[in-house]
Amino acid sequence: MKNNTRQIFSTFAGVLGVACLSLLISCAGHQQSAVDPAGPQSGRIDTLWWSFFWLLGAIFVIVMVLTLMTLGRRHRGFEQEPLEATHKPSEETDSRLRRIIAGATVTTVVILFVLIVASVGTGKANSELQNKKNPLTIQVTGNQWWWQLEYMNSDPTKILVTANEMHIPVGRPVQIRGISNDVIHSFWVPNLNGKRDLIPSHVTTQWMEADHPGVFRGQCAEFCGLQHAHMAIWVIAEPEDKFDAWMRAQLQPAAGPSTPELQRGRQVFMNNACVYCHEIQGTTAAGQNGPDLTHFGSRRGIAANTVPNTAGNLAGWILDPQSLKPGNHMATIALNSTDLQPLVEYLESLK
Amino acid sequence: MSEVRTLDVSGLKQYEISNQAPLWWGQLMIVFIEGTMFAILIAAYFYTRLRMDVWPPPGDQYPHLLLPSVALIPLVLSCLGTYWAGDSAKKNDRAGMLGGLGLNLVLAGIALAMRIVEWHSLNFNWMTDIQGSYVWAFLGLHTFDYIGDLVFTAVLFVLIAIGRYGPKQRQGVYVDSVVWYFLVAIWIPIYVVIYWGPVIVGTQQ
Amino acid sequence: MRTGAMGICVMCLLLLAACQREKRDIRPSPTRLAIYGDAAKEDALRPGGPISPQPVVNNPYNGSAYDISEGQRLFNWYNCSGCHANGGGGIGPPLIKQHWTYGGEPANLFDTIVKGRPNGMPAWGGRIPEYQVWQIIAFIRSMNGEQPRSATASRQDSIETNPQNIVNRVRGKTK
Amino acid sequence: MTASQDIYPQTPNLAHDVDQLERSWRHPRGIFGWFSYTTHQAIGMRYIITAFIMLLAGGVEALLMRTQLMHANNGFLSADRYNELFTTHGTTMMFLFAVPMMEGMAIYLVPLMCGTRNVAFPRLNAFGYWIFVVGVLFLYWGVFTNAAPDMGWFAYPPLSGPQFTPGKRTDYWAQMITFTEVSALCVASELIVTISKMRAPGMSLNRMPLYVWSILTQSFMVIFAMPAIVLASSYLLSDRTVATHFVNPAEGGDPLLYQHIFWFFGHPEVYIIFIPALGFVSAIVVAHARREIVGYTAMVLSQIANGFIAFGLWVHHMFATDLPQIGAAYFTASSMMIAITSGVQIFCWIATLWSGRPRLTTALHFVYGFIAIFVLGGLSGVVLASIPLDLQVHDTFFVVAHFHYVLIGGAVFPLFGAFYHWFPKMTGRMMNERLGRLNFWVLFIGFNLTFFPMHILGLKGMPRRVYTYSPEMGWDQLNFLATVGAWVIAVGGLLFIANVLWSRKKGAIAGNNPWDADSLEWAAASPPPNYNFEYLPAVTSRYPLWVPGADRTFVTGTRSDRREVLVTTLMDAEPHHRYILPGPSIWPLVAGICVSIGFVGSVFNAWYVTWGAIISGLALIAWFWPKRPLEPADE
Repeated sequence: MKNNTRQIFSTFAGVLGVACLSLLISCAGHQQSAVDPAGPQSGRIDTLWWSFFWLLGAIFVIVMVLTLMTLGRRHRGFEQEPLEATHKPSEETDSRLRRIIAGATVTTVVILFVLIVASVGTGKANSELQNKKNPLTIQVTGNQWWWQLEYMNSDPTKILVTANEMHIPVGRPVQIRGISNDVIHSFWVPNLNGKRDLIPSHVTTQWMEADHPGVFRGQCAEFCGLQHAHMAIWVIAEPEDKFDAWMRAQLQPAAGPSTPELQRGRQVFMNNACVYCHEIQGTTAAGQNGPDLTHFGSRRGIAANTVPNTAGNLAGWILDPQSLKPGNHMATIALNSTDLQPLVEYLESLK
Repeated sequence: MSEVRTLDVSGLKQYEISNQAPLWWGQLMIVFIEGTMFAILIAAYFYTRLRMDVWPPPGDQYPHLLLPSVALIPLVLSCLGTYWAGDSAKKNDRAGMLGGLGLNLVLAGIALAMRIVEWHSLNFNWMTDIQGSYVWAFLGLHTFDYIGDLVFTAVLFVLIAIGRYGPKQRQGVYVDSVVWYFLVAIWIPIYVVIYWGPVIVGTQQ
Repeated sequence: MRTGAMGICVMCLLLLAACQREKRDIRPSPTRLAIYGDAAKEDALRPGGPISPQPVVNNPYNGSAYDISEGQRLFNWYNCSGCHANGGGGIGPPLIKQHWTYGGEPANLFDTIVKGRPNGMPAWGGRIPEYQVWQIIAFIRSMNGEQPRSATASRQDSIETNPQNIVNRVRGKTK
Repeated sequence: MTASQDIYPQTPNLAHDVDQLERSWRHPRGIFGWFSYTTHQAIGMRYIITAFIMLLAGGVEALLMRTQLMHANNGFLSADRYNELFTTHGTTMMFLFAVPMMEGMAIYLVPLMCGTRNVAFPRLNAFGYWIFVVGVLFLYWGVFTNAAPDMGWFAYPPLSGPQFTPGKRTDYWAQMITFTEVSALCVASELIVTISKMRAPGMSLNRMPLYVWSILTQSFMVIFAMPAIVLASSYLLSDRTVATHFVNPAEGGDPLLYQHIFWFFGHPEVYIIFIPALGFVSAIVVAHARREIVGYTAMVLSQIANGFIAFGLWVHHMFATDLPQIGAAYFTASSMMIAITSGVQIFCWIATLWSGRPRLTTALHFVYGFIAIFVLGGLSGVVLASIPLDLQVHDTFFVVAHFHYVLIGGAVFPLFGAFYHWFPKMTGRMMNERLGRLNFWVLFIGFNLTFFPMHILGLKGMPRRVYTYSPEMGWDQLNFLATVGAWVIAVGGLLFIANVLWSRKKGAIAGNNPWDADSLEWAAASPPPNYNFEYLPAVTSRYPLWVPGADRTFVTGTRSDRREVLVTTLMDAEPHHRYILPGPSIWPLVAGICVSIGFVGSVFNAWYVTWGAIISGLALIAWFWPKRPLEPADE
């Protein structure tokens, strides 16, 4: 009996210790982490999480210790009762236990009340962001399996359409208007704020703000079909001036091809199925089914950030999109071997 | 110490035609199940209506109110037949059971016929739009149960008529009433929703 | 014994039907990306000329639910619906019909799409890959009930466009 | 002075024809006969075995998934296979393992615990089982013909709608749901009636064993929750087959309405699974701590409260959908309330163990394991109830960890405890305790190894339902750990099977009451004969077998030449009348097949609803057609 108790004790303690350690060690320094906050909102949630963690952790330890103590003998003090035969302790024992249970229940209620207040308070504080001045509104459209971003502006010529990479200014609130073109997706950049579903026939809103520059990753968090796993977005928080410069550059139409090789690349693009789905502003390519490629070369990733944007990856993606991301909607087109190189170079030149 | 005490139940009845019978309770469970289902469906109807700017959806006619309202009369009266049959089942009164079941069948049949006539005047079906889907879901589910219960009433009628019945079948006659009352009772809110709904919560009068 | 064998045969057929219906050829095989063939053995000099009685190529995606649905997506993406709105026609002829000017077999449809036809149908050959042409054909045939119903979507997530349901409204009496 | 002593006459008259009882309860012979069994032990055991096979199937699916996630960019499974596997895994575990398993155990145990001979509607019971079997076969027919559902076990439209999942995958799934819900509703109805009307004389509501209370609560939850999933799956099915617009966003069919309806069922579903498990725990704790439960009334009330609250917190599955804040805050509060009612039960068990004389058997090991895992799962549930935290960890591996802690910890560990506890009753032989303890430790360690790292993965941003992830995400080590844990669990499962196989043949003979337990099932022989008790028992205490001096009261005067039981009143269980249960019949199977033809056919052609209804109606008429001689005769 005693051996067993010790065995149970040590296992529990071991599991618990390893658990806490790994939790503490492994949470910092990630580009997609709920416990590495980069904004006031995720910061508050982070604080809330750790207060929950320590409080609930303490409760867990107490309950476990009590549970394990039931295996011991020394604590009882009702040794006199011949329980094995009667199965019924004295009324005194029972009423004492009932009082303890009632006390524990009241404690539970109090703790839960505190937790509710803390959690509602955090929620309320987080929603204050929408009252801040000068917000930036970005419309995020979920598609199978990529993100379309529209930087809203009262001046229609200044509406920027891009995809899969979001730049935001540090210290300025960002309103995310979420819509969906097909199925339900969920926009989630854990370092900045919690997630928000993008639901067909609904418009959802979410607010976020970065308090320091950085590069954060987000990923679709609602199962949306075959390639749900490969639907990522980069959020790049940068100082206001850098952001403005980026914005100005992105609002320009695509650069014209400067060499014959690039010229040829553009021609390949225009003569193939590419044009039916992709838009390159400043050219005749105006397809709306896939991501806008006007400044494709300036982005970090391809295929909704499945792989980094390099010439090699791009060539592989164009040649055989279905092996990198099986089931996605990009057509596998029959390209001549001489056409691929110029096309890749042209796309990469769209800075 | 181990004195054996016994409880002699040989004097108790061998069957029971009342709400103490397990079968009656079984019917009550069916009522709970279907009642919940229809309640959720009604809630879903209003939820959907709240999401729409125009109700009923453009192109859908306003339902005719006369025929379905008149059809309520034989439907509600058919409960009298059920009650009569159930009461006679308790007393083992064959003529009463036949009369009650027969009355129920006739009146319910008339109500059903009127309902089917009414269907033909609807200018939308379940594929036309969302209102069509809901209206036909109500009609379909309720009519399915309705016909099912009528068939069983008819079977009981035949059993009683050919004399192939005992207490168990009489119990059947009695508990059959539970579901019938429910089907009639639940039809009233459904009737209000599908026929008066467009008038009451519709966007134009 | 015989019925048992029959039963097994029926089961196998059902199984095969299911296999074809649920097949998802996510990665098109490279051979289908090759040079466009002359699917219907049509007279190359006279596009739109007489149709060979024996089309030689069949649609590899016949009866495949995934490909029919892909075809429907592409039908919109490549803006086929711009001229053949929802199969009902507009600038171009309707696609829900009995009589096909240039033949309604998959191979004929393939030629029509790839080579184009006089009076407005552009030649899509070389612009959209072959396997997508077949997917679009699978969808077009589904509109005419020439695909198994179990492989065809009952509706799209769009405003109801099924002509039969719209007719239904007109037929009924209005208050 | 108990009420029963007043009612029961003291005339010992024990002339009873056991042979005749044996004859009237005998199973019919032959294959044909095998399909006509209606005794609750047979049907319950069939449920248990079928559901256990489903546990193994779901387990294999889980192993495949874990193997795929073992390291980054693994190519073991393709995206579509992975999606099919997690959908089938979730569906199998929820609908084909957990609920039917709990029902099977209840069908087996409730009549024994209530001191009666069978459930109230034995043929309905058989019908429910056959329908469930068809549901199993239907889903797995799809799995093996490359038509496994791949839209998640929750089947959110529009992804599950006609446009985005072509083919018949989702239709198979939706119709499989219909089969399981019909089966669950049959079982729930008959269990409610059995518990309400067929308890042993003297077993008033406040003397009912806690396990029976838990089944009563669970059955009512089934009755009120399942209709919601009937609607949800019908929405999907009719949209996909006859082009209705229930979930078509363009026509005003709201995808969120589906979510509301689904989770109005889906959340209670979780409690449907684990409330019976709490009943197991109560039974095991009382028997193995060898004392009466502390706070019986508190236990019962909190169980019932659990059942009620479960219907009021479905929205916490939808916090990320941008709901009004006030409403959402209400659901935070109601979600946390469940921690109170669950907490009360945990405290009562700990107090019972504390003041009892616990025998550290394997069954009790599983109870301790349950408390550890379930408390942790409950606490992470508190985290999920908080909206700001939920918005971060919702749909991540944190949630995966949470609900496996709650469901495996809360339901499967007690279930294994229950196997070890009641195996002697069901088979007449004890299970091997040494192997049992090994089994427990392997499962316990494997479980924590698998699921604890998932909490951290979730916080580190790993979403659920991803078939792969890239190496830069830093999720490799924890995933590898989880995969190793999954294989350890598999070993634990094999140890259990080995123990069952060994113990069935070689286990020590158990006797009627090997644990010196308190409730009526231990008064029957092990394994119980088809009629359970030679004499129906009457009880005078909450713990009938612990009554000092073991003096018992028996019911006499029921006829043994037919399947007769006693109907008692709802509250006080006073004898009311006698009730003849139907004997074996093939018609439940026939009716089940007819209904299945309608259901399966309607996936392909809506007219099958009509044809199915007609043949099912005919089968039902044949089922109920009175056979001569008509029993009972009129008096």
